[in-house]
Amino acid sequence: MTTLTIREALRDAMAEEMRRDEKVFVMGEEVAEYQGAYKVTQGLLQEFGAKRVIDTPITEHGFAGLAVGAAFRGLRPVVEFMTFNFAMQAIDHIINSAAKTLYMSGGQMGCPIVFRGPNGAASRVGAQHSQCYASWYSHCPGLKVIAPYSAADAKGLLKAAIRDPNPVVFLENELIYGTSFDVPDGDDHIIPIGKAAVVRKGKDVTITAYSIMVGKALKAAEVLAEEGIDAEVIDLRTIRPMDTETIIDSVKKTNRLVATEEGWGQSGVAAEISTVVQEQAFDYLDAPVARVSAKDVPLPYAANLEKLALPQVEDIVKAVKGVCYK
Amino acid sequence: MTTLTIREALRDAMAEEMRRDEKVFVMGEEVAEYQGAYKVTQGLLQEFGAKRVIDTPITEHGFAGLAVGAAFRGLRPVVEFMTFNFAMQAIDHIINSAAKTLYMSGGQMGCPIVFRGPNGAASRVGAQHSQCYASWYSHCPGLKVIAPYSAADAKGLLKAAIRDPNPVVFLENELIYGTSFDVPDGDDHIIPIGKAAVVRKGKDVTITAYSIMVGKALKAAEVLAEEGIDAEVIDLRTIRPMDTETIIDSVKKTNRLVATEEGWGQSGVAAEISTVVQEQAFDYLDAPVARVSAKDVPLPYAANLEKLALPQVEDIVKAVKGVCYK
Amino acid sequence: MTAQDKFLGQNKEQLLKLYEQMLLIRRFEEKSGQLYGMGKIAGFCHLYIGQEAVVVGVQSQLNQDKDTVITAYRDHGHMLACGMDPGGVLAELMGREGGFSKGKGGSMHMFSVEKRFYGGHGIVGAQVPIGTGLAFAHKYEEDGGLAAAYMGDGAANQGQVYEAFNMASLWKLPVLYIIENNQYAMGTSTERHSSSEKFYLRGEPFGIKGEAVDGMNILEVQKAAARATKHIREGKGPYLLEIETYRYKGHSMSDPAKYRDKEEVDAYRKDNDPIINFKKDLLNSDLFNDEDFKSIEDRIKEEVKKAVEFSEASPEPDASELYTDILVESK
Amino acid sequence: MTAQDKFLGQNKEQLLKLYEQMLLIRRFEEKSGQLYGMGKIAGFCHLYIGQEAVVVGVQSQLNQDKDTVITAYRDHGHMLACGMDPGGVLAELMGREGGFSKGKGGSMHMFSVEKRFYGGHGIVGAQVPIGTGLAFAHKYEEDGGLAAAYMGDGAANQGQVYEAFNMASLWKLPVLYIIENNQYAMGTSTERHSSSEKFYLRGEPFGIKGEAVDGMNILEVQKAAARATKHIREGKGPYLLEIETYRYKGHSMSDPAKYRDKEEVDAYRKDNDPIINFKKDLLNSDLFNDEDFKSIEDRIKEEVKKAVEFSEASPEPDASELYTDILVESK
Ligand SMILES: Cc1ncc(C[n+]2csc(CCOP(=O)(O)OP(=O)(O)O)c2C)c(N)n1
Ligand SMILES: Cc1ncc(C[n+]2csc(CCOP(=O)(O)OP(=O)(O)O)c2C)c(N)n1
Ligand SMILES: [Mg+2]
Ligand SMILES: [Mg+2]
Repeated sequence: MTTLTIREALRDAMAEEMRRDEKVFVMGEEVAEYQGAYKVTQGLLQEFGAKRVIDTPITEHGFAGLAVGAAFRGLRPVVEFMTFNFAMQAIDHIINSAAKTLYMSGGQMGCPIVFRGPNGAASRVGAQHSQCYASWYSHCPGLKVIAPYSAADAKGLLKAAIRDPNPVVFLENELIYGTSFDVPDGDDHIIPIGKAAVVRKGKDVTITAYSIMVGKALKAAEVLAEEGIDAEVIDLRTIRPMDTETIIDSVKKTNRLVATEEGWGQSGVAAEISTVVQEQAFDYLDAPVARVSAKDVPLPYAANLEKLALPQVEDIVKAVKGVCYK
Repeated sequence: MTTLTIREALRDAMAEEMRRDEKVFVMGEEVAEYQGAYKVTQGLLQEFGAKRVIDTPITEHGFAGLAVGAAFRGLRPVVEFMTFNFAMQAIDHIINSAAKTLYMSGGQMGCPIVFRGPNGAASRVGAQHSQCYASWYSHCPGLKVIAPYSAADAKGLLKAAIRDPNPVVFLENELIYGTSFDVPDGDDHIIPIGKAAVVRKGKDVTITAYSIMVGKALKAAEVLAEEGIDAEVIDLRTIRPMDTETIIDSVKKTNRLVATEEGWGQSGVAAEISTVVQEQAFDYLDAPVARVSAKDVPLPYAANLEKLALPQVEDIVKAVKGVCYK
Repeated sequence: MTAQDKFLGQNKEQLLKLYEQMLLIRRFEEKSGQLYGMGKIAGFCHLYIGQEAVVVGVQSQLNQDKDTVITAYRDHGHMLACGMDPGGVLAELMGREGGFSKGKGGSMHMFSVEKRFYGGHGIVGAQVPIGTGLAFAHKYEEDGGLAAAYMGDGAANQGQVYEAFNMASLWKLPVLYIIENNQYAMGTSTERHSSSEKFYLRGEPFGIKGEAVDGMNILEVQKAAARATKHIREGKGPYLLEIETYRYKGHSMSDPAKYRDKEEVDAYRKDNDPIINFKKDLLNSDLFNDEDFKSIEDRIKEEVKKAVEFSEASPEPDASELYTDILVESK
Repeated sequence: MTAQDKFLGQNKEQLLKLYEQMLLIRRFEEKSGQLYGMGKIAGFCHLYIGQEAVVVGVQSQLNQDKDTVITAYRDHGHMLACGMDPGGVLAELMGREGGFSKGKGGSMHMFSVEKRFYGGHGIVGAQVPIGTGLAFAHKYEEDGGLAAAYMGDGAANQGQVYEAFNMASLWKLPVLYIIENNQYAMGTSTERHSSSEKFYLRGEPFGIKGEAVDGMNILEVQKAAARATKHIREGKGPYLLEIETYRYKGHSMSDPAKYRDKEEVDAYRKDNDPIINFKKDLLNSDLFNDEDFKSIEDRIKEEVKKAVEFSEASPEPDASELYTDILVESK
């Protein structure tokens, strides 16, 4: 085990896969000479050269489409969006070109590509720079959608994503790039796509979370433990395909569920989980599933309002107490 | 009452509002000389002239942004997308420019605009031309999202949308443009945004639907009636803000719900409804909420596969029987 | 000018092949139109009739073992010119298992990795960055190939085209951009959708050389394509051809094309038809006789007939296909 | 050349006003930088230092009662040049109730319908179609105004810019496009992000006239803007100015700007500063004396101080504001 920040883990994942496979290359705004707007691609240009680490103009639509074309030819692009907010410019290529073409071609046209970058809110960057796209992308067949929390998962899942023959949307979070975790040594650390992880065992209530919300869920679980509520925390890790089995198994044990997410609630990820649980474990539920989502507002800039808008540890604690009728 | 097709109802709505308010104009691809790719804007150019009925180049991103700018100045654009699939090119302006700016400006910058056009599947047009965007748009605060079924609602809601001071996404359906309905006479027929309608009263089970699915739900209800199941059908009409009250009231009475949609299931509209019902009427539910959505695949072209992929009357019937344990 | 010069040094066989390819497209499209009318083809179906010289001329200058091709939804001609089997194309149009996409793609979405044809895309303009990505791969793999990316005059206004132009030129990618200017984007004439109709200049601010070409004359198309591919193969980066052409039919099968006069169309058909004129040209030289053309006509008739038979015999895809090809199974 | 000619016929008051506006922006931005360092401003904050002559020069040629203005996120200078109160701008930077967006927008998102400033947009390039829409409204309303849409050199590659160019030119919209070429898009120099750096030519294939302007010299900016606005007001459609300038600070407050030498920045600061050079020019004529400048300096010091006081005194928005301004309440 080595202690790595998420930033380093992601970088290592890319570097290892680039060493392993000549067809892997990284492109995006400021990924090369600048070493990444958030320094996630630190050192890649130096090791792999300008052929494989490519600074693009600020033209997301164009370079995402270009990367899809390269992937159609069997290259394995890792496309960094400076943030996923800017990927809205490119979303037609992500959905219509990358996700749908395999099907439309009757299986001929694989598109092995990773779209990655920070998703959701950073700190005080306002409404246009803070949206969470997990529910949008996970709505669409043909994509895999990953949103890891720990550095070990970030590394293992990004490696899996790069090796995956399908288009993968890989959602990171800027606020935790600098957070450190233990990461297994060696370059064969792969986490399978599509498997959630029980990151805290508990018996009274299940909390599901992804990305930065896992940390908040774990904190909430600590607070709750002090109050005598033993929460099980599930890190979804992959949003599509969703590991409903792990969630259902947990709920069958705890009989209570709080589904958290960093995005808005309406037709969000928590709504999907709530629905699935209700479909598959209705009789096990001792309380309605509660969701903890961002408030239904564009993200405000002011410090106090921003804090109110985003789901916090206290919101989770409160929701858990609600489903536990405490 | 007059019998009108949905196509005519939409056209009349635009024409009446253009007569009423000089600031209303229509723009989009082929809306003027061609009279609309699906003839929804028939006659508008002739009545209102080229200043107010504007053919655009095939540049959705650009003309949607342009229309937003015009709306910021107080004009009231009605932007037709030839289909909402092409609005993916423009989605950044719909979300980041139109929906968020009022908030980001502390209330200064209203954006009275309607984005309208056919949404979801037409007939045999393949995966890139058939996506339903109801859940994506309804996920986002700052927008209103409408998806009517009947011609009367199409007219009354489009008029309301044009008068509304906010950005409205107005989702139509190509397959039912030619379907006829009774529409109240006069140019003051307005349907309030945000109100669902109980389009068939019943006591055994509630079926929610929007757009083309309302017709299928009504057909399913007929089939079910023959088998002794009395279904209540709710036409959502507006997806955001969602009229949860009408849904909850119905479920409190029927204790059973099938939520239908024409889009994919994961984090779809039905997932939201299922979640809300479960949150607000958990103890009234005698069975888990069932959803009927498109199959989780890109839409295939082949006639037989297309039929299998899209939610059909039989799927609703089957789901209803499921929740009724019959 | 000798016949040799006039025909760009091509021999009889080569010239007849050009003719045959154009005629195959014409007859194939006529048949598609018929089958559409009979309800055997559905959805959007965009015919290429009138534009045959464009793709046949350009493709004749490509290296079919190395270069890659991409276009939008008006793609039947491109597929045939790439050597894709007419039966497989037609079966796809009819939504049959034997189609190039097993019936799942339809008219707008066919591909053949074997024939280096990368679609078949339904979003106006999207094929241009994707095609630029094919060129990126050629450069990355140093395989000596180039990518030909076709687009319409309407597509030429799409923003992503300029984003692609900039990157292609900045990175000197081997890509040939072809604007098939058929005078209309659906019902909108070029003068109504474009502030300037000199489409060949659209790459200039990005340092991309362009030229306008008479697309009703296959020899002119060949000449220009030869210049363009030479430039690209020399490593000088992208090149833009605006090829002026005309579509005889409506935009798609559902378009009555009321936005133009019958006379306009007839003038093209009568005086400017790329196939008729090329045949005349060939006959005017002393190399060819009527028999040459007769046997081609017969062969194509047979080929189209076979394609129809193949397609009709091909079943609808099995219901289980609904759930295949969504994701590639990882090994 | 007489002083009169050199200064484009502007009188003393007018010239000092230009100087004062530039200096206000400079001092305001310096203060913003400080406050950011102290943690009182957060998130993204893009300073305009070095580019002052661009916006002050262009705005001096606009009709402040009619014309509209829009830019991206590097917007403090534009707001001040539009006459927006520095206190309201700074309060917004600090996320306070007294800010132009009640603290909800921050540095990148401010607006003043009263001062005809339409933002303040965070998505690179998005302001260009929106600005074109402002121009559309001017034409629709026949109000005689024009829209000035500013963008960066990096933004100039965005596809939507070309979509806007085409429509603006096709429909002869009264819009002035200004590319503020400050040599870098974040850490990427123009030569690394653009296949051609002659940005003033980017509108040519759409029939939009363009010219390159020395943006470190406010008089040059004024001259070019005068030509451009004349063209536009005559109904001839859009015009494009590429104004060459330089940003002294990092891209945003979090950018250490390692992609360029200190020498490069120093050379601009020392020899090419738009404010210092303009002051020199004015002093070299016999119309001005040190006292003129001293009193401006003092006034601005006071103004910035007041802005800080106003902002610090302004409370954070009330928690209830979280749920306001999501939708306009229908009447
Ligand atoms: C982004 C997008 N917008 C609109 C459409 C609908 N549409 C399909 S083809 C077409 C016209 C394209 O014209 P052009 O590029 O000139 O090609 P042509 O059909 O003449 O070959 C339109 C508007 C689409 N498919 N994609
Ligand atoms: C669509 C989009 N992509 C990326 C970004 C991140 N970003 C913000 S500013 C910027 C650089 C823009 O450079 P330029 O247009 O030259 O303007 P300048 O900052 O120099 O004023 C980038 C990449 C963004 N805000 N929007
Ligand atoms: Mg065309
Ligand atoms: Mg710049």
